[in-house]
Amino acid sequence: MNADFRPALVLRHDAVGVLSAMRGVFARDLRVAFRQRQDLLNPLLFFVMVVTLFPLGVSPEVSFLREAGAGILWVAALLSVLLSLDHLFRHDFDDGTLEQLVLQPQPLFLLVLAKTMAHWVLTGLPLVILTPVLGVMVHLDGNSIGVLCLTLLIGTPVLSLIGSIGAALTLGLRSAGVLLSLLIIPLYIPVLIFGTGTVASAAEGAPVGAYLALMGAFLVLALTLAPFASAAALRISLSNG
Amino acid sequence: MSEPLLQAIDLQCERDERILFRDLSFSILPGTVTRVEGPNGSGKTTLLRMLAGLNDAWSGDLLWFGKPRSAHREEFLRNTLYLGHRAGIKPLLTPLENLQALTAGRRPLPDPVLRQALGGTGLAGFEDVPCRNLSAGQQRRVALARLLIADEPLWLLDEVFTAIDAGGVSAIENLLQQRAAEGGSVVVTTHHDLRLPGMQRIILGGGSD
Amino acid sequence: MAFDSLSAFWVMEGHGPYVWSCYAAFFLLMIGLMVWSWRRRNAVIEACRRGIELKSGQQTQQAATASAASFTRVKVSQD
Amino acid sequence: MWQFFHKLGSPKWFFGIAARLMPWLLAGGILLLVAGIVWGLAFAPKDYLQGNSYRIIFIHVPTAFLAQSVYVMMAVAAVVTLVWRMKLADVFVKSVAPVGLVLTFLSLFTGAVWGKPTWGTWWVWDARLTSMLILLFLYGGVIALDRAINDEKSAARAVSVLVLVGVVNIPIIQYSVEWWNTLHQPSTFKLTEKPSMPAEMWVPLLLSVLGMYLLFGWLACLRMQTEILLREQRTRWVKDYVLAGRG
Repeated sequence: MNADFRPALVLRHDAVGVLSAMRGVFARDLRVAFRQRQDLLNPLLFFVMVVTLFPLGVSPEVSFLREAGAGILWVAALLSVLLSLDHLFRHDFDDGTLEQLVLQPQPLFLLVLAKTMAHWVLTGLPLVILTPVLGVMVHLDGNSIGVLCLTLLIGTPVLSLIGSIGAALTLGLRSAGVLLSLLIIPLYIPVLIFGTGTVASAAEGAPVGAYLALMGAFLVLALTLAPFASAAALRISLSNG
Repeated sequence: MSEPLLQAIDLQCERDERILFRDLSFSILPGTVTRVEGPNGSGKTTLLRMLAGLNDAWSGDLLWFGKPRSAHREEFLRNTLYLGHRAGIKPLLTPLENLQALTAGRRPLPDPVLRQALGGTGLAGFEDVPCRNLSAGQQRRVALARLLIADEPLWLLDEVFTAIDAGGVSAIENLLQQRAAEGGSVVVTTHHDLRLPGMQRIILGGGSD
Repeated sequence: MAFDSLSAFWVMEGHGPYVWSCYAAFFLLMIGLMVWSWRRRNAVIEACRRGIELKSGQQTQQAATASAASFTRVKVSQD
Repeated sequence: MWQFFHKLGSPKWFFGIAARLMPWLLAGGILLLVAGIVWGLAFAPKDYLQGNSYRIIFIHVPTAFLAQSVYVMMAVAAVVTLVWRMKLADVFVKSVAPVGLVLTFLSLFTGAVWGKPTWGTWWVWDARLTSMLILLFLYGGVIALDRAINDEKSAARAVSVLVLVGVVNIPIIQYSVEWWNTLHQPSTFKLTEKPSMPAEMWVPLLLSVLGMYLLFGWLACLRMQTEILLREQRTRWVKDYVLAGRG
């Protein structure tokens, strides 16, 4: 009718910077997590319990545990990260936060990266901090424990990053948790191999710098590629809704 | 005549091998309210999600100020506000924290402004109560508080009136009308019998093929 | 021919069971996959044909009546 | 160019081409495969190290080879699906994944059986076998994801993302498995690595590899036809085809 007389609104050409948007996403995830502290503890408890199963189920002998300890801890850490991945996007998907995230003007892969980093801080990092205690319990020597912590410190972010792809792909599906594990475990194998291999070399007294550098390369690769894949997968999963 | 913000040309959407709509063309002009109507399953929400850029299983053309939207996605996203069925309210956070988080990536505002907006939706006194302790209508109002501070020229609102009481409904109607008078464009899907002067209607057919 | 006799060919100096079980598995699975894929294609064609015939039959019988929602309660006989 | 591309994306066009190609693929595939296998089984000389058990190579290598190249082909199709949204590409990925799974399983099975006379055990954590096992998991994941998503278009695109992520990982997995292998078993005897293979061995091997490729082509065409029929069953041409064809 009289649309011509109405003032056209000014378009916004400035946007909130990428970094502050990422910070916002990161801060909200931490805040939500700390409101529900039990969810933070669960993967840690799981980690400890799985490690406990090995001396009970296989052998409590010092020689066995010393040899297998690094592998046991790595597998347990891997499984507990896997367990926590289902929550990475699920709650946001259910309450609509994810839609709002996808519609933010900043590049989605960076926002996803921020979410993944929050996930690592909430699951991977506590696992690394807990590792020395469990390392002592499986009779690893001091040097091995140090190297193990380093490999986990480099490796767990890779687990979160690769896992975010699987979490995004299985979003909104029935029995997403099992499916997620099926998709992601094969992709975890290189990190696991190098994580435990590095500790094994360290136990033999070999230098481990090169292996750690290689794991660092994995991390860089995962940091640069995984967020793109997760962002693409999120768009696909949301498009279906 | 002012230029349309958004122009849809021959949109077609298929879902589960059923054509929801085809040859759908319309323009969203500045300063207008557009209501998308149709029975359950006619694709109202799908259409709105397409317009918002969430759903991309469609064919046809969507132009943002005459240019293909896909090539100007960032500018489009900066200037469009979408409120879905699920409005992005985290039950564990308080209304204020939710509003902070939702505006942080678009236009951060100081807390007093946010509090004022929450007050404007009738949530005064509830700003610091975790949302899971609020009723469905109150939670909905947290999301609607964004409308009191949003400056995006295009609003896409899915079922805004759901879970809102009668007083709230007429207040929202006023808000939409006022927004149009300011020059903003609003697209709503609703079952509520919304009648505003100058309102444009997009009527989607039944669910039959 | 690398073998002196047919029985030598079968036995393969003791490696026969391994070699032949591999080939058996190979042919079984490959032929199975091929036959299954072929049958599935034919089944799909058949299903399509039946679907079309059913539909054309229905269309001549009655025009599709759009179901208008009236929310009238369904009468259930209670004997 | 573009028109050709567009045509290539048309399911109807492909259906016709596939129908014309398939007899040749099937005949050529069976011919080459049988020739390679008969030659390899009966006429190729015995291996001086492994004896007759090496004759498994004539099916082990073709299946392993195909299993890997099918995944790479799927990755190429995945790129096409994601970038150009070409329908045929995602039909390809969907139709071919189970074939890849079967081939991977066969190469694992033959590898394991071959390992028994060579290593004395059914399973050795040899680098190659382990990599194939992981490839089997990757195929399983692709199929599981495809089955889990109801919406056809979303399934196609989600699977494409997964396949791409997998194909980026395959070299990393292979490298790390090789490294792990040297760490744990310093010098294992590799099944298929030969310093020099006489022509009487590699020619039949080549024949059977080529035969497998053709056979795979036939299977791919057949399964893609099935998938196309399912997806396009509402279109005119499918109706005509179905009604005109055999009953």
